Amino acid sequence: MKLDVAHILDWMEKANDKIQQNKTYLTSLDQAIGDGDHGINMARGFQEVIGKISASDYSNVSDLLKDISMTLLSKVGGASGPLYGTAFLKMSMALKDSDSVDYPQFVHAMEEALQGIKQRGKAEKGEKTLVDVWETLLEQLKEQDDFDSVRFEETAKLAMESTKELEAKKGRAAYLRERSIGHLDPGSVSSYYIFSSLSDVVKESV
Amino acid sequence: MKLDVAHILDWMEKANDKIQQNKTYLTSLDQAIGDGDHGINMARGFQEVIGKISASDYSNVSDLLKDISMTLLSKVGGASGPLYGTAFLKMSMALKDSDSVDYPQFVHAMEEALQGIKQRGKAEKGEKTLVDVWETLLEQLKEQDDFDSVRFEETAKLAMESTKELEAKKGRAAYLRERSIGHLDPGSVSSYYIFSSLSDVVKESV
Amino acid sequence: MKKIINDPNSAVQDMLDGFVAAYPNDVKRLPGTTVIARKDAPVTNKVGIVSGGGSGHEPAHAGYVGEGMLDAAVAGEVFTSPTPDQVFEGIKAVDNGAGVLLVIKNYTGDIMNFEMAAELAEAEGINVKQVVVNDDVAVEDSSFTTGRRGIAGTVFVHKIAGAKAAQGASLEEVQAVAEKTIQNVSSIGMALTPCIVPAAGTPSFELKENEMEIGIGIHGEPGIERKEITTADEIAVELTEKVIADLGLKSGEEVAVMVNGLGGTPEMELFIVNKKVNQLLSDKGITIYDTFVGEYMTSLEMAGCSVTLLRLDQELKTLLDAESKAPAFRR
Amino acid sequence: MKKIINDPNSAVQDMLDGFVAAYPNDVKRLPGTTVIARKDAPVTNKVGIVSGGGSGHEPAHAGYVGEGMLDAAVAGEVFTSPTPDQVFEGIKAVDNGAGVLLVIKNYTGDIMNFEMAAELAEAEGINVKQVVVNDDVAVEDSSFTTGRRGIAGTVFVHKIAGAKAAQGASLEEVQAVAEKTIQNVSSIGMALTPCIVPAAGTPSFELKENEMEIGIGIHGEPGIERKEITTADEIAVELTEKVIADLGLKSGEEVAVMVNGLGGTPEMELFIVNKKVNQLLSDKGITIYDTFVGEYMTSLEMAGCSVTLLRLDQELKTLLDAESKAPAFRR
Ligand SMILES: Nc1ncnc2c1ncn2[C@@H]1O[C@H](COP(=O)(O)OP(=O)(O)O)[C@@H](O)[C@H]1O
Ligand SMILES: Nc1ncnc2c1ncn2[C@@H]1O[C@H](COP(=O)(O)OP(=O)(O)O)[C@@H](O)[C@H]1O
Ligand SMILES: [Mg+2]
Ligand SMILES: [Mg+2]
Ligand SMILES: [Mg+2]
Ligand SMILES: [Mg+2]
Repeated sequence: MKLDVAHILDWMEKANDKIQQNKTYLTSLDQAIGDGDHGINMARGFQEVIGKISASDYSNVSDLLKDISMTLLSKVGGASGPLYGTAFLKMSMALKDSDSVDYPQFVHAMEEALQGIKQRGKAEKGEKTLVDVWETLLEQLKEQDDFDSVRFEETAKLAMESTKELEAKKGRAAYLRERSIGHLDPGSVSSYYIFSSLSDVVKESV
Repeated sequence: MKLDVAHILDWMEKANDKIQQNKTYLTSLDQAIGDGDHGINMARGFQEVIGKISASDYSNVSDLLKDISMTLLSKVGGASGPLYGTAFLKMSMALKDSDSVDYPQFVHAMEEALQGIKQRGKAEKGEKTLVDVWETLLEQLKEQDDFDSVRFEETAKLAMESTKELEAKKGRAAYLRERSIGHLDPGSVSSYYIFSSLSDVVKESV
Repeated sequence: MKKIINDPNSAVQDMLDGFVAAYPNDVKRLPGTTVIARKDAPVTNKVGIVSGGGSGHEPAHAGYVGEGMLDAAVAGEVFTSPTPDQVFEGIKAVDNGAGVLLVIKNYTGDIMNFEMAAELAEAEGINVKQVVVNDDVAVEDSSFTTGRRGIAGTVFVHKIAGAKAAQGASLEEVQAVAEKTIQNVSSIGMALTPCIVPAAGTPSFELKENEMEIGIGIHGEPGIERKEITTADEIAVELTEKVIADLGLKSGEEVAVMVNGLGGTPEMELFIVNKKVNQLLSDKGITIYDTFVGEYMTSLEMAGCSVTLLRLDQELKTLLDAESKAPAFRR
Repeated sequence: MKKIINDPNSAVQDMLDGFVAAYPNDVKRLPGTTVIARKDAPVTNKVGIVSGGGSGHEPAHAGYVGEGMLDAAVAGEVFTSPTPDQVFEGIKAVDNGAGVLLVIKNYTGDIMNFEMAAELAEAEGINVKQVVVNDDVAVEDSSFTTGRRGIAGTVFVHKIAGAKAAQGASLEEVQAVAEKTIQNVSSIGMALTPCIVPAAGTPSFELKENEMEIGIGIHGEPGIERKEITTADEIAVELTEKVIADLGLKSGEEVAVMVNGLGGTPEMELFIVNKKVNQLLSDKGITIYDTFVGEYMTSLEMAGCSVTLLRLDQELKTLLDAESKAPAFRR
């Protein structure tokens, strides 16, 4: 399959639904080891994304991803805003002028996005940030040559859950040191929602 | 009987004991319709009175009452400090140079004390202040020609209890208007302790 | 009760020491007293201004001691008027022959203690006058003989009387301008939570999670009316309308605004209230000459705020603008 | 949650409006943004200074906008860094060719958003430099790559960089003195209660009636260590000793002291803490040049305080003393 503009629009709708539904949950995760705003930030940002992209027409995936990126950048704030903003910006750049995205292109876009996140946040895998989900997913994606919505979702979920046992080394949770162990990383959970939404899109379109 | 220096010392000891025991109760009464410091104020003041008068020798009642007055004036604060301070000052002045106090002298001293309180506080009987206890007691004292410790205590108690149904017109409780009804006036309760202590002194010395 | 203190009984003493430690070049504590005075008191040829009251209202009253404002502030125990002997020490320390004005908030205890101090001072030949601030419009019952309480509007009286005294005015002139300020200032407060007197250890009243108290005083005493909590805008309108009505303010008049936090309210909320106060006054054509948002007259850790308006004329504007070096009111 | 607000989603907007309403002659809000700037921005021939961060720290950051301090403050949502586009608007509004210094508190979010804004500004030819304040000594683990947080010490950086810029110094000079301030300032905080982010509606952590949290940040996040509550003196000693050790302060050195309230603590308690801080420093022969007690960098209605020390030399003293017209830091 190929991801086109409609797929990405659908992806964002689904991601927004999940985030709105889990706004309080995400916030409570951030209260435990951060400052209690992650759900609020993500809900505000994705609501704005939906507002923005549903009011425009897109002829290619790159322009759509760029608008998503810019909206996240200017509406989420905090640490997650620049990170998700950068991720979608890098995807947009990697898919310049593509009106749809095949599997290798998608993997390439994910690779660029991850590089962007890591550069912006200076985090590595294993530091209990959303990098853990993105990098684990990318590793899994590279092992295959086409979309596998089930494995994709499972991998994201496992990666998200694996953050529970980690000690945070980046972001606010890092100030808690060993007290951060035993709690899920909020950004990894929101990343999981984003990717499980994408998995649903893929599943439904096969 | 006559009240002498030893009686007054005993009176203050007993009054202080009652006030210390009921410090929290007096404060809680003041929390309900005032600012929650009456027990604290009275306990601080009477403790200081005991400290002061037990460190000195007194040859007459007037000097002793003057020291009590000055200590209350400079240690109680709030509304009750100047009122009790004035009351004991007026008693001291009324009993100038007396080394002991007979019944008519005592009634006269109480009369002067009440006038002092009313002048200082500009309150009349029925306004839910300690004037209610002092004036009712004076009326009862005037009906007799010698100490009657039982009636004295009973009268003070009834007067104190009668403040419950009144609406405050003076002092902080007045700001609550009809919401002040149903609560005892803290100053009337502390006055009751002072007079029931005096009643005990009289009872024990007969 | 959770407080950063050593001992409820030493809280006021420790605070006064900590205050002088913070501003050692500006103020002094009169030894053995609870009086904070200007370091250079008594100031030659200047009317002295003394205020004070119970503690727990910080930065009132010591924070207003300084050039252009108070000469001395007398602190009582928490929410308890200071005693006459302490006030008397304050008066003596600031008098240099030009006389002393006492700025008293209208509470029975304050009035009685300050009046007794004034009697003591007069007996020593000091010329003492007094003004009684009664800006709280919460209780408007005319049958109400105790009169209104003094709350945050007192700070404006300190400022204006202090500026007048700094100009070298006579005691009568300073008293007159303080009276004029009192005639033209009104306030009302509200609270979301009670506060805890350290020595008591328990709150003076309870409020449910959805309740607020309107017409609250500054001593942890209950207010005039308890009702369901509403929006900042509605609260601002209710408070401001009461104050406007009391002052009889009309379009074209000029005011100073004070949105005062009671101690536990985030400054964010005070600015949210100020937005609406400002809008309401503008809508009515009342000109805002100056605005003061912050904690000026508090009630320990109580969450809540008060709104004060001061009607201004040219004289009051000039005096309000005059320099002040008081730590809590720098101009 | 009891708050005087209209709507959690409009709290920051309402606050900014209320802030400008309070100081209309001194500041302006850039239309359509969350930026508060000096009314006269951009100031000719002066390096612009921009700071900001999440809201909920009032009077930080808008309260420090004014002659002698910041040129603009950029507000995010409560405890959430402002976004790059907003910071970029702030930078553009204050640059007049002399360049702009960004004063950033060391949080991943702040760093990333401000850095992206700097990239945008540089792309438009604006000369931007930045300093990162990391005064919080709570986390001292050297393996700790994220680095220390920025807390109340930031206010001193604002003051000193602002004074330097007001003297007409170059961007490099202003950056250098800001760096020097950062090298010489340390802080640590403690809390008795958590706070509630309006949009969350629940406290971020719970503390028992006998517990306090040491090493607390200013975003309602838990601290470094939870323990039984103790006396003001012991708290003051614990905090101050940590800061002294971190700065390596020695007898004969001079410092400025800040005892900062986190929002819900009565000023009385701050002065009680200051008494002990002052004593401890004096006992160690460390000279206190100036003291600041009050609410400078808060965390909504959190009860607690922080202690900040700034080591001073002649240059820093002069800059600290320089005039400031910022509403929350008048000198
Ligand atoms: N340096 C970083 N690199 C990658 N991800 C990070 C970094 N710092 C924080 N994050 C992610 O951001 C999430 C927190 O986002 P959010 O709560 O919205 O912002 P903030 O921490 O500024 O309040 C964390 O759970 C973590 O996944
Ligand atoms: N004007 C007054 N005249 C007589 N008694 C008064 C007056 N005002 C207050 N009181 C008495 O003082 C008591 C309160 O004392 P206290 O709580 O110590 O002082 P404050 O009211 O200043 O906090 C009241 O219960 C009342 O009995
Ligand atoms: Mg967060
Ligand atoms: Mg009382
Ligand atoms: Mg009292
Ligand atoms: Mg945040």
